[in-house]
Amino acid sequence: MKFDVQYKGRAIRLDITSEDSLYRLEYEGKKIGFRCERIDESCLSIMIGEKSYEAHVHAAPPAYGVQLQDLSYDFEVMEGGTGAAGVRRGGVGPHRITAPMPGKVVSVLRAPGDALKEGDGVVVIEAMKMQNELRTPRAGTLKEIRVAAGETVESGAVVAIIVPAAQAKTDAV
Amino acid sequence: MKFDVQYKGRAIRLDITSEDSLYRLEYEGKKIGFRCERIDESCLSIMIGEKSYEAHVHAAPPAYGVQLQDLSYDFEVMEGGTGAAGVRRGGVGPHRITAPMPGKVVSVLRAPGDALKEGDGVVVIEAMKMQNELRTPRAGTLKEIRVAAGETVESGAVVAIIVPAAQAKTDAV
Amino acid sequence: MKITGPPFKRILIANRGEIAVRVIRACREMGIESCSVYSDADRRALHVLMADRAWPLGDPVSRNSYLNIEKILDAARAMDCEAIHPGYGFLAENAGFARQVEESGLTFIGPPAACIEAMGSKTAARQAASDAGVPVVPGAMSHVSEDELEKLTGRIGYPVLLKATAGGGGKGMRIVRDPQGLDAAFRGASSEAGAAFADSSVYVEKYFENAHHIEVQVLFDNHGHGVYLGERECSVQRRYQKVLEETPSPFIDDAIRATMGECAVRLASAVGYRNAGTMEFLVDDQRNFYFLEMNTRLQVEHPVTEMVTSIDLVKEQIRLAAGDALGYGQHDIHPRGHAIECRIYAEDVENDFLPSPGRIVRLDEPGGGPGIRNDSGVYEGFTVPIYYDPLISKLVAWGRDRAEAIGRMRRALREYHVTGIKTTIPLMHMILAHPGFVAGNYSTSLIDRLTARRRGGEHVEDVALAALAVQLLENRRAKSGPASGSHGAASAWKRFSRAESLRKR
Amino acid sequence: MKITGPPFKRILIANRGEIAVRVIRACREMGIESCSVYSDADRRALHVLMADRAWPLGDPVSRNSYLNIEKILDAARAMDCEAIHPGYGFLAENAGFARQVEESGLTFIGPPAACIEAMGSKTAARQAASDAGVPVVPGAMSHVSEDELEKLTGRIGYPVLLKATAGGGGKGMRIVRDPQGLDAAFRGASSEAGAAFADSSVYVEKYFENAHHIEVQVLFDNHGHGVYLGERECSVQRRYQKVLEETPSPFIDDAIRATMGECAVRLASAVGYRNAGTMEFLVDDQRNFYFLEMNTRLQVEHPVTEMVTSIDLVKEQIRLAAGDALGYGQHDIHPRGHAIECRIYAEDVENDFLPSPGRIVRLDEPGGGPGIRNDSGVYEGFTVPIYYDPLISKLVAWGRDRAEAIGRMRRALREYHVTGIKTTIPLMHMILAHPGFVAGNYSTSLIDRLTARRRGGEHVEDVALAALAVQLLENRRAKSGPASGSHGAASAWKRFSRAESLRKR
Repeated sequence: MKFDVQYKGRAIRLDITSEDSLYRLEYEGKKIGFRCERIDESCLSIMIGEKSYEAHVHAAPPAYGVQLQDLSYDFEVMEGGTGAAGVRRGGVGPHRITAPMPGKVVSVLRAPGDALKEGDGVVVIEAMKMQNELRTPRAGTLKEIRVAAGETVESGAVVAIIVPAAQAKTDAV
Repeated sequence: MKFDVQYKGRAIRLDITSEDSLYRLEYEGKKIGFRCERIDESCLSIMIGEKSYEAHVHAAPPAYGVQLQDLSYDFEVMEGGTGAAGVRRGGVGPHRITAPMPGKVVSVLRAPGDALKEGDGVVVIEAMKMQNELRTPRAGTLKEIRVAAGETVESGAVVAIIVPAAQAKTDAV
Repeated sequence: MKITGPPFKRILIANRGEIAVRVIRACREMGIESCSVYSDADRRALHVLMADRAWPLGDPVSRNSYLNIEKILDAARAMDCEAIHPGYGFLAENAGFARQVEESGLTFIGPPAACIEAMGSKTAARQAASDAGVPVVPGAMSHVSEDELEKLTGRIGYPVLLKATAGGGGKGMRIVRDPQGLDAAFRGASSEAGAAFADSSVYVEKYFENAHHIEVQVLFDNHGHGVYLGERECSVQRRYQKVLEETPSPFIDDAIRATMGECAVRLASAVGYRNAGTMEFLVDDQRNFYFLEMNTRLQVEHPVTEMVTSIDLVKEQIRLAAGDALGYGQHDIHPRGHAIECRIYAEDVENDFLPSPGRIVRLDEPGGGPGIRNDSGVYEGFTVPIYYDPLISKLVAWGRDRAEAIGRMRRALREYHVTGIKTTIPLMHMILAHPGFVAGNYSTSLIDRLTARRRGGEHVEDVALAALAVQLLENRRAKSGPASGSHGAASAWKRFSRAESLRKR
Repeated sequence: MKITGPPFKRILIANRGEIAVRVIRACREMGIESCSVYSDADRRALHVLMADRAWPLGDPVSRNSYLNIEKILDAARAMDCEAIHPGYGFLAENAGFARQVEESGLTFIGPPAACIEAMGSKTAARQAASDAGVPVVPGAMSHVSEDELEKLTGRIGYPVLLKATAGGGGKGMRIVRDPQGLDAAFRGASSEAGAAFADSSVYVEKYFENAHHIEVQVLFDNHGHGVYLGERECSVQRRYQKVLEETPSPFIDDAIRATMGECAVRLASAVGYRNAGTMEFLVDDQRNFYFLEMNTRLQVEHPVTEMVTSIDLVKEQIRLAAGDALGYGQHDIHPRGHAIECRIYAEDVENDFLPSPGRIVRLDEPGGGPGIRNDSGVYEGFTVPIYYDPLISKLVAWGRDRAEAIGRMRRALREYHVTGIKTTIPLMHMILAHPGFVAGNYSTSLIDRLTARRRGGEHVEDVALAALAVQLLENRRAKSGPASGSHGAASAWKRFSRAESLRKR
């Protein structure tokens, strides 16, 4: 089976096959044979030859984290072609500002219709005594605010939608 | 809902009702109101008034264990009238000797047809370097041996069936 | 340590998280009943689960629960408590709270309200230190106006640090490196201080680059006897917040250690201090030390002192609050070996330390082998709430010497696995691998000098990709399998293990 | 403790379970690669998961895997190891194994094969002790015939204890209280010894009622320098198996302690001992002590010594095996405080200590707060195999004095929760609550004197029934619910928490 993965800006195609606990992984021209046993929900025991590795995988699609020895790896997986990963990198369509962490909306700084410069703050979210200002990465017009002060939001929730400057003009009455 | 429970030879009928996290238990004329939240698969947080208890329940029907503070409680629950609990206490029918622990059959001491006195050893099981001789609690005739030396058995597996002396005679040709 | 019956019957712990658990443990060891309080967000929290009694405070927002003095005093009365332990944070340094506790006829496990008040003003504390002959950082001895500020900075020289008189937690602080920036910094610090502490007054101190933050633990009984219990090196900081602490400090020698300790005891005596407290000092690169401030409570990093002195600081706090005499003197204190503490926060190191509350899916905590202690406030399956401090545990390692303590800490960090939320464990790995840290040659600028990323061997990256690929493969199979579910591999594993556990019976 | 580079590059650990994990931890702290071996039953065992390398041994049955010398030497060669640590049990006291390891050009982390051999014969060890001027229990100095037995028992007086010359683990032992029972006991002991050790020879010793088993830890380098590291009180036993150990012994005083220590060092010197070893003594109710036997390996209970001396015995074993000098003398050893170890076995206390292997459904292990260490060999979800020793972990508590250690152990035991298998945790609660134990006034008969059951307050029984009722209620509801399953409440909880965790994203 094949999977497309982003790792530090590098696009990697993984090709994995298995038979019982024996696996074969191909990527970037490398071929790796290994044995693997699932220990629990997040932990895998992987052996390459006699080398033994305890890997802890955290799945929060499209983000996947792997903890290994004293290192952490963060991957982004393109599932089904158009994952959230694609959206986040933006295109020419409307841009969604999402909450990077669960938290409480402390204040909404702008109102729908406001013109925004790149980097303008839109909403302030607080979690664990830390306030985080969510800014727009692109100039445009604030089309929609989906949260109100005092509300609790989950990580990844869409808090605002911005229409690019060009598109905003054509939309404008 | 009502449940019949054995505790140290004492038969207790529990009658429990709930609404959200509020519970009401009646048994032996006592009425106990409490709040309860499930913490995980085995752990419950119980509060009676402001008193807080962490209870760990292990379910291996019909046996249930509850760990609480520095104490352990072992219960046997009669589910659906004829639980294993009934069988174990025996009646006049055939008696089944079951493995009290998972283990490996080290040796089979008797053969089908053998006459057995109360307390005669029938099968030896080993687990964790400890050998355990399974004995018949009643006199009778060994009707069937269901295991062979070298086999692995699970806890509760039937290893032998004994027919009471009286019944054995009528069964005998 | 011979105790003839517990000093109190029942103690209320006006806190949550790992420090509430820490106090519960001390109570349990002493035969005292522990009473927790909890907000609606904490019904399933560990400090509620472990306590003997627990009382609800309602609204998760701190000012309506853990900071609500009336509710907490009501809880103490309702549960018939004799004393209140405030932990750290929340109401721990609120003199009004301490006073109300005492006026309610309960014992406040900490210093007298007057001491909290006196040390609460940073300038008053500086003045007290100076009066006691303890060196203070050059600068103002009381809050300054904009005019006074200019004169003073001219005298002490740039760079300077503006600080809030009522300050704490890095709020209202500004480093100023030249006269041009002074006005703006003053206004900024002043308004931030006003917003944070309802007191906009600021003062100024000389700012030292590459300084060390070293603090001294003191312990005083109600009869005027006190000792210092060595120092803690707290220079590994990020945005003025401590990240890792150790004792002894690799930076100072026995002579400075003793002098700092004597200064701390002298100052505590001078202000009539009681119970546990900490004097914070700034040490410059010439090893001159200056009093910074006093923390009139237990510190987060108290375990490193416990590891080397063998003294259980929380039990001592309780015992001393009950009026017991200290029972030992300075010459009975013989710290042994070396201890390091890593603060494990629910924060995303790779993402600018964004808070990472949420459900802990899987948790393996170190606690085995020699010299390891993990003071945790969470458990597997617990949902870390969004409302409170992100500290989830303090991992402590002890060794006969610093090298052994570092080896053990590294080993223990490798045994620490959290999935579901992000933690600062990766940051700790980076610090423990940093040559400057390993050599004991670091200052408050250490964190900035960390290389953002390390790379494992080529092989290790292969294994990370292998683990990811197995996970994705299992997810895909679980989705296309007969008992489909969106949960993927973990769900498949659960079904498997359940089937197996049923089969075993 | 200053180590300039690890003494070995790679060590093979010829063991499993908690002791293999213990050695892995020591290796990791020293920068040594750890290599595990595992039977088919242990592919998912913790010692495999944690090791840097792992090698399969096949068949779960010990004699075909962990006891198979050829396979283990092959594994060491294949993984290019420089040394082998045998742990305890399995091949740890097999002189032939030690010899073959050495002949393969590897280092055996333990004493020379000749020492293992000399001490393997209980009567030869008695003779060596006697020659070194160490008191031995009155009785035979070599194995006895039935005729000799009668004469000897007549001289030393009843009761006597028959023991296997090649003995260990309580096998081939018989207490004889009068001449009538002697013949039958001799034949019984002899045949049991023959079956267990392929050596039916037995000897006889005076039997002491209410005796104490106290052992002394020694540590010797390859250059003839050695020290003793205090004693361990091991009198809490069940069927000659240790259950709980502590140090120092509450039964002896400093003078006897020093004399026993000196005896232990003298005997070890006399037999040319190297590395870590333990002298077992029997102490009668008059505090006369007698050498019993020597264990030429690490003891299960070594952590209590580590806790009070601060010396990491496993690291010392490795370092000394590499030829390092001890580097300290008897006068540098200053034990501090008190330590207790509880052996947590997978056994059903309520059911005559029947083994209880199986899947660990939920596991909360203590490891927080001061003075607690849990050396575990298992994890949540692990299936404890039927093939091996039932020891799943060793819980250790340290305190400044015995009372504090007991308080901490009790507290930690309350934080220890295992479901899925039965453990000896309830037995430990009973021992720690026993007045004789608390007073430090107990001997080997303690376990028999435990009241079989304690009762909680009336209220506690209510809560136990409440917990049971909630569980049954949830089971019933889960069964009649739409997504029916035989797993009941836990399954419902899993669905709930899964749904919640998805919702949180």
